[in-house]
Amino acid sequence: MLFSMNAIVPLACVTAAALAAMVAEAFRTPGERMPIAPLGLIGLVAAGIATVLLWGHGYVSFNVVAGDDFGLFVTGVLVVIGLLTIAFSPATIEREQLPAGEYYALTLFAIAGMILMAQATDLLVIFLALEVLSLSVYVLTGIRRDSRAASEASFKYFLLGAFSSAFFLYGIALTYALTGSTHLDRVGQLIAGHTFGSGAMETFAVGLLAVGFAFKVSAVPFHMWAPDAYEGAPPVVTGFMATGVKAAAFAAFVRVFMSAFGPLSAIWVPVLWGLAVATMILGTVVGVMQTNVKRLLAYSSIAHAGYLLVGMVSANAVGRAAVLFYLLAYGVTNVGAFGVLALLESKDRPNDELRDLAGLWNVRPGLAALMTVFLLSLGGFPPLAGFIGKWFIFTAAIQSGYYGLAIIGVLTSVVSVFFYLRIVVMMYMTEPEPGRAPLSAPIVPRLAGAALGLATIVVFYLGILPTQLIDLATQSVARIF
Amino acid sequence: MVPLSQYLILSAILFVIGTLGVFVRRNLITILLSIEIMLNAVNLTFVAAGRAFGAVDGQIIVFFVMTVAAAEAAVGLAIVIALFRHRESLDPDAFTSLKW
Amino acid sequence: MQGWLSIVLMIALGAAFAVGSVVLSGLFGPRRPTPEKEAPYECGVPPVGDARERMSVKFYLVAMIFLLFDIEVAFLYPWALSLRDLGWTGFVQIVVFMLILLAGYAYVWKKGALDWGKERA
Amino acid sequence: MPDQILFYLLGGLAVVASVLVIGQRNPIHSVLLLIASFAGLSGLYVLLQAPFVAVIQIIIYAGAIMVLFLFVVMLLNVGREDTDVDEQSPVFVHRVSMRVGALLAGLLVVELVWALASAGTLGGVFGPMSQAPPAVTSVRTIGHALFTDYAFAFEVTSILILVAMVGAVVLARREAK
Amino acid sequence: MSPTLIAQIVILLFVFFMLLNSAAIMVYVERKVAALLQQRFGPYLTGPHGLLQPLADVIKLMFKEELRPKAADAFLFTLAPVISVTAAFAAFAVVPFGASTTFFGLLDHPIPLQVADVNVAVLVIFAITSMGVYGIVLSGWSSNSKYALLGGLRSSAQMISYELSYGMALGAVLLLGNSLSLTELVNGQAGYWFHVIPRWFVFLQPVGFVIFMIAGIAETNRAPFDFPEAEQELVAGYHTEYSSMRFAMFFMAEYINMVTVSAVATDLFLGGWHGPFLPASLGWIWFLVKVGALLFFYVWMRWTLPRYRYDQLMSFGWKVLLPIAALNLLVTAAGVIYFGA
Repeated sequence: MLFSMNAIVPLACVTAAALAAMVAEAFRTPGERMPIAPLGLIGLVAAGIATVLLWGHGYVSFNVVAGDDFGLFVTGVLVVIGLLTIAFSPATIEREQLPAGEYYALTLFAIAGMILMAQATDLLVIFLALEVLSLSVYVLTGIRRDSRAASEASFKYFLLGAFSSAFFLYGIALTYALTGSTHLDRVGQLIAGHTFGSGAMETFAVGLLAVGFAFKVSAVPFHMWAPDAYEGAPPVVTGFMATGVKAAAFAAFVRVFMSAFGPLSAIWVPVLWGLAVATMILGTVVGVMQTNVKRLLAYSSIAHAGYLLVGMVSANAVGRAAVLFYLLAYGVTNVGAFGVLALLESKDRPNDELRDLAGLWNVRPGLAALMTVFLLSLGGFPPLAGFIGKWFIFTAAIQSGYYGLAIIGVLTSVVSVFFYLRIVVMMYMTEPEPGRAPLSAPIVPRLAGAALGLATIVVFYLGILPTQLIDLATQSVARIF
Repeated sequence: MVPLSQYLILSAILFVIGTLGVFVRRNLITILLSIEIMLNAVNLTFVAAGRAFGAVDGQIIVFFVMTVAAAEAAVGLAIVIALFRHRESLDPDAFTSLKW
Repeated sequence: MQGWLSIVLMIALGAAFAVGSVVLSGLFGPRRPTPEKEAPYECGVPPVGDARERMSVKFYLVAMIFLLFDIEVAFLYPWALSLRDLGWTGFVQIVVFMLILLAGYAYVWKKGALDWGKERA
Repeated sequence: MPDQILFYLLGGLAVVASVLVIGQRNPIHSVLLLIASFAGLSGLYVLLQAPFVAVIQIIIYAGAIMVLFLFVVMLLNVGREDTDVDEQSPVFVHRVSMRVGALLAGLLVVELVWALASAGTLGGVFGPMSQAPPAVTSVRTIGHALFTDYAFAFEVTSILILVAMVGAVVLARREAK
Repeated sequence: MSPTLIAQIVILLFVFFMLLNSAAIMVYVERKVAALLQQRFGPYLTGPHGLLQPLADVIKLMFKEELRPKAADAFLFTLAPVISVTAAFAAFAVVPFGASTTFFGLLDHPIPLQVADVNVAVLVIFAITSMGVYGIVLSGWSSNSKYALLGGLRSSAQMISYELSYGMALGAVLLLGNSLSLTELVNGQAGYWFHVIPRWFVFLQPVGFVIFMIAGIAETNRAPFDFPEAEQELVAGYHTEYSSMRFAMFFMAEYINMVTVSAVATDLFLGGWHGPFLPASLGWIWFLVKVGALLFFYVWMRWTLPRYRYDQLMSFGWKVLLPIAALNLLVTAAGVIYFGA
């Protein structure tokens, strides 16, 4: 146990960038333009470098922030998601006249909260990190103040988020009442040693924490907020919250349940099993019926939460590594997909209905091709990232003997291919409806283009040469659990 | 001395009252107040448990929970104000442009 | 414990006194309402509309900023009492805390949330 | 024994006030009732020998958070906001989904009480408080722990406050023309 | 009934009635001082030198008709003044006004001269002060009158704006005195530096004292921060619609709050009951003298300074007083650590 500040360096970099963005915005004279986005990129890159440097050292700071490889892997994923998000943002900010300084500050604060959530080893700190990221994301959801849908989405998200936070907190309180500590190691020791009594209390503590996490990762039946929030928010923000929030929440989910509540897996595995099945099925089935691309991707992201839960239920080394790998694959792919949607938005209409995409191939072949790659990866086609992720997850399930889960997973994946292909078909083979103005051809800013390119490369890289990252993921879980 | 379990039961009852409020009320302000009730119920658990352990942690955690409650209230009410610019009602069912 | 009961007693006495005098004056005083007496005072002009119109959002902003800084002040008390044990470490902690909040203070100041003269916020 | 009586009085105050909070039609009355509920909780904290938390509860919750609520209620003038549907039906039974919610909540309370009551028969922490170790009442001890064990969490709260500040200003500020 | 318990009940009732009287006395003093400053006589018809004037006022108010706007919220309209008065009384409960005493040997153990001895007294004062805002907000809202509503909102916004500086000034004293108990804080101010200068915190904390007094004046809504009475803009602010005893309650709360702020300032900064010449058992005389001086200062301010404009008031509180208070706190903290106090 080395007391040092090292483990919080990535966090500090992002926070510093966020503070700088805020101060810059405060001292900006009205109308002045400031390079706030590059500021954020610098902070994130610094955080990324710090992450790489910290890899393998296992520093612990303040006794509550762990720079272990598990946390750092997720930090890395979050940094990538953050970089892509910020790269896609300027176009949206410009078009929607969003308050730029606040937008970047909140995004960076949210990333800081996510990183902290992935690294924290104390339930209280996890809770605080969760709140930092949630509050930022609630505001980002409603940041288009002139849009009624955005305000409503923001409120619904806030309401259910705050509600679930209360459940989560109550879970922490019961854990504290049982063990006298909120520190995961200590809780884990005490639970393993069974130095206290009531089984019912344990069940409640675990159950309430699970509900709290399930809300954040949008697992069925706690998913109600997701489609609305995703639809109401600007697409960039949607991509950010569909991936970043999920990655952070899953990281904490895995850490809490595997380390502290590992000995109680008899209680939570069946619950998560049920959640996983419901989430995969509902996400897929309802997704098929959507006509709005953002809602469709929302349900797709719900279904993906189901696959991630499968990895958790497997509760073996492969499963945990699979969750990490999947978070990366899914994160990059989904941010890319929403990035394309963000670039397609135009001032007068959101272009997020399925039929809006008709004939995209003719207008912007590049964007259409990239979108196809992302969608196919989400659907789990080889040789793309999503395929490896799913394969990895289902392997874990089979290894642990959860054949049912694996079968349901494969089946829902097959069904989900249908709705991803529907978009692809729309883009390539359908003519725009007569009487509807054709899709305008937005200019792709250089930064966003680079980000899209990067995302595509990562998607292919993970799909074709996954071994390196699989090794990293396996390594990082091996050391702590 | 009152045993811990009674405090825990009391806080459970309060928590459920808060939960109930979120479900049955339609006035946005009252829903937010219900969430405050829930957080307060949790605080009681922390303080009571901390007392039972003779530890200081319970009281400190309550401090943090209050901070969170304050931050949530500030943002939540700001969202209500933003929402109110678009709608004149505070009834969440009146917001129909997004489906549940 | 006893101290707290005394505070409660004092509160009870104060409240009883206040309620008592209001009730007494209600008993002693005449009660001859006229529509004019029941109208809100608007400098002799007949009242227009309902008073409970929506007020400036500034009041929200100021209460919000107060709330958030009030928490900072609340954190200061335990800090003030343990500072002698904590020494410079404790000092640095609070300085970092305040510096971070200073960013927020600068932000709300520059955004005009603290200005009441011109309609800016 | 006087402790037990005080516990019932204060706990009763908290519960009754909270029930009334969600049963009220007028948000201002709800806010005031919630303050009463906080006062009850505050008394319970005194009973639990946590006077510092009791006072902070009043300062932050009653003195600041509720003021904010009150201001917003006045700001939006939502004196009597509920719709006609509400006016006719009793507050607690609206529609199917809400009945389900209420049912679930009821179930939750039964189970929780059962779980916690069974905890009461156990020894250890759940035994009578008279066996509990002495309480920590000194604010100095609280401060010391807060700035050593919880030092990091404390700094995180400053970020949380900042996020809330920026978020609230962004959302509530009038559109900059 | 143990003698200690009886003694405590006696103290409680004594403080209660003294506070009642203090409001009456303050009304008289205020009018006399105002007259003095304006070269008039002030009240002189009722009783010798007009001494019975406050009593006459009370009797008059008691028999006045209660007016209430028709659309007002009846319950809250009555609740608001009750809250104001109750908060005013409660705040004094934790203020000690003399050294511990055995009442001429009647008791076995000396008890402190205060209503309630709690170990977080300073915070209790802060908490109760922060509750006072409800009386104002609710009176403004329940009256259903535009002047009252705007006045109530303004006054309450003013109160919360100055509360932060008030709290920080308290924090600086806590740093010096290293205690949350007012009795201990006062006892920390006993003795002299170089045999001449009393060890009052005001000499270590001049800035803190000034901040505390300014914030205290603003908290009690007194001139030059007396928005409720900005008659040019708001008629009578939040209590525009109040009459008879309900009005008297607000009036009374204002004066009791003045007394409380002065008493707290005396305990925190002016050494409480410590002073030369008098034995410790008569320390309460020093306490009364100091509180009286501060109250005179209060009244003097009102009749000397013009009223601030609202935007000036708010920006003074937020942009000047708050940063100074924060800085003062940090400097004090550094000093405390550096000198080991």
